[in-house]
Amino acid sequence: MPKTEVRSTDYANAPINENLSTEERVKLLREMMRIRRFEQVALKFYNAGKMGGFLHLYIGQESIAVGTVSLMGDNDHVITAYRDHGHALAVGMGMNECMAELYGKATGCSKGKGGSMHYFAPDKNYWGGHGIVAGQTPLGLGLAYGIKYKGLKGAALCFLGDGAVNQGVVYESLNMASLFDLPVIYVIENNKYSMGTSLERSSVVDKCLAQRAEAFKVDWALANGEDVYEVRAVTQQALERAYEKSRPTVIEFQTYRYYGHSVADAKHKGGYRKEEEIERYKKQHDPIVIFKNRLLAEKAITEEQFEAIEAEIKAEADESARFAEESPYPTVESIYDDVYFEVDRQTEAGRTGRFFFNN
Amino acid sequence: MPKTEVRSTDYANAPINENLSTEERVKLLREMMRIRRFEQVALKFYNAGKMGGFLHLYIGQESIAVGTVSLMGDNDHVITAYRDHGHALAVGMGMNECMAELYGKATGCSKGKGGSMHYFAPDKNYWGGHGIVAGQTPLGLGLAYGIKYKGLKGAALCFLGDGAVNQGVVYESLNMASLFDLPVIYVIENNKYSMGTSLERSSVVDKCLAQRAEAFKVDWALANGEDVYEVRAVTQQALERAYEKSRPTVIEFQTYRYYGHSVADAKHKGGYRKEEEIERYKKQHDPIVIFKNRLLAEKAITEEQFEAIEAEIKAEADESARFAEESPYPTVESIYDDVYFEVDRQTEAGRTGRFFFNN
Amino acid sequence: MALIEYRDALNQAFAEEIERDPNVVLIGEEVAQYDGAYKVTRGLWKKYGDKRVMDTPISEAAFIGMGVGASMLGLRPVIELMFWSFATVAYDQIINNAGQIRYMSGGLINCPIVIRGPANGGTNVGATHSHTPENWLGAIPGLKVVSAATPYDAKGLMKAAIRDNDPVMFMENTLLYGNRGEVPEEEYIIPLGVADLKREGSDVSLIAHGRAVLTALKAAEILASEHNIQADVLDLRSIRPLDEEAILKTVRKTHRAVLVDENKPFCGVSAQISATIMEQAFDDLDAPVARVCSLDAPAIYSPAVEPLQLPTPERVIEKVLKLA
Amino acid sequence: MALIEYRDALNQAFAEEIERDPNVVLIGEEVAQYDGAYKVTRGLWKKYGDKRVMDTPISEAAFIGMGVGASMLGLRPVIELMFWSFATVAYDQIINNAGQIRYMSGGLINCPIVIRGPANGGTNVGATHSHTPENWLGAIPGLKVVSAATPYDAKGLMKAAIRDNDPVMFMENTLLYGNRGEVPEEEYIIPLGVADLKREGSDVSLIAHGRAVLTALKAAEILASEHNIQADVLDLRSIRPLDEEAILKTVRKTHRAVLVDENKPFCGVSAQISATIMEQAFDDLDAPVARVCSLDAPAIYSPAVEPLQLPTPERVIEKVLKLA
Ligand SMILES: Cc1ncc(C[n+]2csc(CCOP(=O)(O)OP(=O)(O)O)c2C)c(N)n1
Ligand SMILES: Cc1ncc(C[n+]2csc(CCOP(=O)(O)OP(=O)(O)O)c2C)c(N)n1
Ligand SMILES: [Mg+2]
Ligand SMILES: [Mg+2]
Repeated sequence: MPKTEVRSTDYANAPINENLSTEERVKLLREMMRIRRFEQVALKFYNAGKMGGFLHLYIGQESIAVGTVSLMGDNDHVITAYRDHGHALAVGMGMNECMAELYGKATGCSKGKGGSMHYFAPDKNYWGGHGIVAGQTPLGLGLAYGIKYKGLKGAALCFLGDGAVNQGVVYESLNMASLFDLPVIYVIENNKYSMGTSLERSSVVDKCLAQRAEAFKVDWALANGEDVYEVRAVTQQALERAYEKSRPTVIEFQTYRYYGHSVADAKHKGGYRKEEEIERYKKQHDPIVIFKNRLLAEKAITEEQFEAIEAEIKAEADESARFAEESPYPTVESIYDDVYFEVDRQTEAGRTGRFFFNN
Repeated sequence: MPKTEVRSTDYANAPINENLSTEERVKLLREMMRIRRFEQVALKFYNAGKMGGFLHLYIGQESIAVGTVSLMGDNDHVITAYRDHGHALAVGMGMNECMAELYGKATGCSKGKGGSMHYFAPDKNYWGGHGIVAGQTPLGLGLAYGIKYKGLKGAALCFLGDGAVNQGVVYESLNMASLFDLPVIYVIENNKYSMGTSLERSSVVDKCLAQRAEAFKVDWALANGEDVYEVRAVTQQALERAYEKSRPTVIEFQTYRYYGHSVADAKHKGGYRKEEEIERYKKQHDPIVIFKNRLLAEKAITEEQFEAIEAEIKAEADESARFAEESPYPTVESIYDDVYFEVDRQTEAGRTGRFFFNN
Repeated sequence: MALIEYRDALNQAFAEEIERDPNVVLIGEEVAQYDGAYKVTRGLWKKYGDKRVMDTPISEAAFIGMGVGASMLGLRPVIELMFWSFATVAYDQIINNAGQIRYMSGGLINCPIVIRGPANGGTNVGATHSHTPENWLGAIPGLKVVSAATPYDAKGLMKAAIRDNDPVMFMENTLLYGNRGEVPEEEYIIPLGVADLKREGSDVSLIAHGRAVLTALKAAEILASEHNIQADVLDLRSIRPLDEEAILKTVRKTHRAVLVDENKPFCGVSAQISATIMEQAFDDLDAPVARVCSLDAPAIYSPAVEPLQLPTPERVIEKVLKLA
Repeated sequence: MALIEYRDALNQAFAEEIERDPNVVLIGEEVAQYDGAYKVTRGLWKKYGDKRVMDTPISEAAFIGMGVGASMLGLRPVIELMFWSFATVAYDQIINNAGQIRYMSGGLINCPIVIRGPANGGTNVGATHSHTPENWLGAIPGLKVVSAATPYDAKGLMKAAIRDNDPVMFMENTLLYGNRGEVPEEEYIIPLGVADLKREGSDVSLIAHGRAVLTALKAAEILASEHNIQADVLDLRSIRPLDEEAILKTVRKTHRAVLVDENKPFCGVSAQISATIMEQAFDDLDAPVARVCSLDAPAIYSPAVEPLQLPTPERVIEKVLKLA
């Protein structure tokens, strides 16, 4: 099976990109900037002790969430792993509920129950935010199955990392996706490391991870994730395959995370990866810088407009921290909410028998 | 990666076969006959109500266990799934302990605790007999890892079915085998059905199941399992790869089971597979008939000698049923044996604290 | 009322719910073309086709996860595990995805699935195939666990489980599939969380679920006829939610309880029931609550011995007589 | 005696056992080059190299199964789960292969492995990462389960676990890794199955394991200073085998017990202990055994609330005062 072909190498000319209005182009940049700024603010307050648990930053990878999600129609759905802020903001979640979730506040998108790894917004076709590595991959399959079952034309975009591909459930899912012709698109965000382990130390590949899909006759593509145009062009082909043929695709995007695996990852700089490597990616491969320069060249944006966006986004992010700070925590009693649908609604079923067993 | 090459198509001339003595050739036939006869007797007494649970017959596939196991040296190990009688007899287990196990007797190879699916003989490098589909595949990896850890030249042969390849743990194991250069050989016995599901209904493949190994840069081979010479020739190459390069291999042997998935499988004849299909395999692809005819042609055996072997084996099998019948059942108290090493031996550790909690 | 087999009672529940709700779909290994390994789904694929009754590869983690994912979009998958024992290869999908996704999403996501299949020892299939996971799963807040002892209960509880908006783990039993019992023609539903007093007595309470209910009933008969002891036999039917009121009621009546449970004893369902009685009816007890569980070792294969590893009427009677 | 961290006590145990026995090998994600996600294996890869300390891909089922397979050949793998919660993706290998292979082979095969890692809530990592599986695993005959509350116990129990010839599930705790405690220079081993009376009292027995022991000790101090109630604090240390004698001894002394357990209540370890006391010390009780467990819902993330989901000294004290 051939690597999915993309005709043009300047992806700006790909059909899905060339007709973008100036406004739409600027929105792509803006969304990437939103993610970055949101996370920078989150990091600041994480370090100030406002949050618990992990904080896995998406900074460096923004083009992938923004590019893919920008193509989504009403019947397309997204699901991802714990490095989930980017996808969440890209589908249109507000910074407020996202920041409040990190603070563990009742106003958070998951009412403070999920935390950083567990953002959800089903109303925006966004199904999380999942902490168990690759645990979301069969859920993505199920979204695709549900779309098809309902007779809709749509696709499920299921994101996973380069380390996650070594969980067996990925291959079970690929076989089933292929066998049942399910419109699922597995997007591997290959940032070259799973925690402190480089790709070479965890995975044997021939050409690349996505190629493993051949084992199940699933089409695949390998692409550079730093260019949001390329991300869109390659993803669009997979979406069309999903819509027209109800066939799955595996896409692997090469990308890089600037920060540690999660914030507390002392070894990420000069430990398992060289400082020079990080610097090189920041300088030469930054998706925001690259796209900003492109839009400047395209004259879609001016330096002043860029700065104005920066300022807006900064205000939005700062405001989200204020919102989070001022929001109330969940009550202790609310620990028992959201466990059972029937109990929450006090339906007949929810009032029959005992559900919780503390004395 | 190329399909493992086998130079000659008449596998009798393969190096590993051409120097076989007459005695050794006859032994190959004899071992296949032993398996078949043993199972025919087992089936008779299963139908007579002497056994419980499942009985998964290997009849039709004998060439694979016998061919592969005939190559085993001291540092080679075997592990398989629940269709395990063939491999057990091939490694040299006695019919007595095997039959007694089916009867659930204390003299069984697993003291009546394991049953048909759980034969074991570690002294013969035979590690079971495993009931959870594909659950044995990481154990096979572990045997290979253990062999290598100890600095030995050997291989682990791990058998699985064509349905078992859809358990994710198989792919986790292949990646690790390749990554760590472990001398494991996964042998897929493709008998075309997993219970009532044909290969086409369960698995998407390009050329074949074994080819999925390419995803992990593991060498593979597809071969006809009906010819014990072919089985040996193809397996030998994998063994050499294991010994010399400490590299894994996946081999897929095409084969067929004559009986139902287990004895109680009413649909196997004329249900999910046509009677003609079964008859065709029995007539044209029977590994015992094929090898018998070959040995007759090679003048390695005469019809009389064949019948003499038949008679011997029949006596051995009948005797095993008598042995099983006359053996004692385990006691109820013995339910608590073999749970904990330390308790069995009443070591200090085995006498400290409570281990069993019935009152 | 028709006298039908337990498996057919389940089959009726599936057929009725498939007809009633277009979102109900049966998924599992061999459930469609093969009619189910234990014929529980017999004829349904033929009648309702591929869309509503779907065979899968041997990929429990992926197809249970697929069901969970589909349920998030509003489908109501009813997923067969050929044996509940095989839950071990799909455990993450069951525990974390079915069990926790509602919570982690602050209630935004619902997971109306049923996972079902036989969960029992006693059929000589060895330790790996004889797990009784009702305690494993009952221990997970977010999951519901049901266990049916009779055809009537099986049908009524299954219909409730399919309509329930939470993930329900439904425990059947290969040794019960062929049992016959009365099942009404007209539709009925048995709510989860309601135990059933299957026999009325006054001297001792036998509390059980699943096939152990039949064991308890047999013991109760012998106790009545040979020892003049009248036992209440309470069938829990639902493990979580649990009908604690019914438990406390019978204990407060008889002041003595023997728990009959095919779970192993350590952290088994019976341990929870014993603790519950300890906490809420201590002063009503005339004797310590006793337990009759499966003998605490992996399931032995031997057909001659395995029946004795499970609770037997004799062991129940022995315990009751010791209490008296 | 040196005052060292819990993680370093474990680290010493690994180093000593690696030196002692060439069959001991540490396996897991990030245990080697990264020094362990929680630095428990710090420096060991550097010192002992790839052969003895081995990083793996994120393939828990395969690497635990690999460990089981290798143990059959006589190796003694010590396998880290970065979180015990991740056991769900490897459950079949743990339950069926580590847990049952000895039995199914009639005792022919031994499985001397240790599976270890943190098993606790309280670190705001959400429901999927905060399971406490000591009840899940204790329920499986064939497995042993250990839980260490102090650096001293962690080291001594780990050495026993590595030398034990059965599969030992070793529960650590991320909240304890940084705790310091006295650990002798000379070698020592703490046998499995021996509880430790960490505080002597006379009025009530607080029975706990893992971090809950510290909670119980805090409660005991306050009970003594503010309520003039003297509590025994019994640290189980080993869940299976279980030191029932020690449990019965303290209960027979104080006649009152409060179980403190970070497990959820339903079929939790505390349910088993309560049932045990019911069965064996009923007549010694002056009041029903009470339980203080984690609040019975999936683990909440919110850093402000999660600490209250776990047992607190306040909740323990409240229960004790109710009993009195
Ligand atoms: C089953 C499981 N194993 C291990 C972990 C711990 N863990 C969390 S993220 C991670 C690395 C994943 O790397 P990758 O898939 O490349 O994603 P990235 O973090 O690079 O986005 C690990 C080992 C987990 N959460 N779940
Ligand atoms: C995890 C798991 N799922 C399902 C089963 C039930 N089961 C036993 S054998 C089998 C079919 C396996 O087919 P295949 O791998 O082709 O082997 P064969 O029986 O043909 O030798 C199934 C579904 C099981 N034992 N374990
Ligand atoms: Mg990565
Ligand atoms: Mg097969």
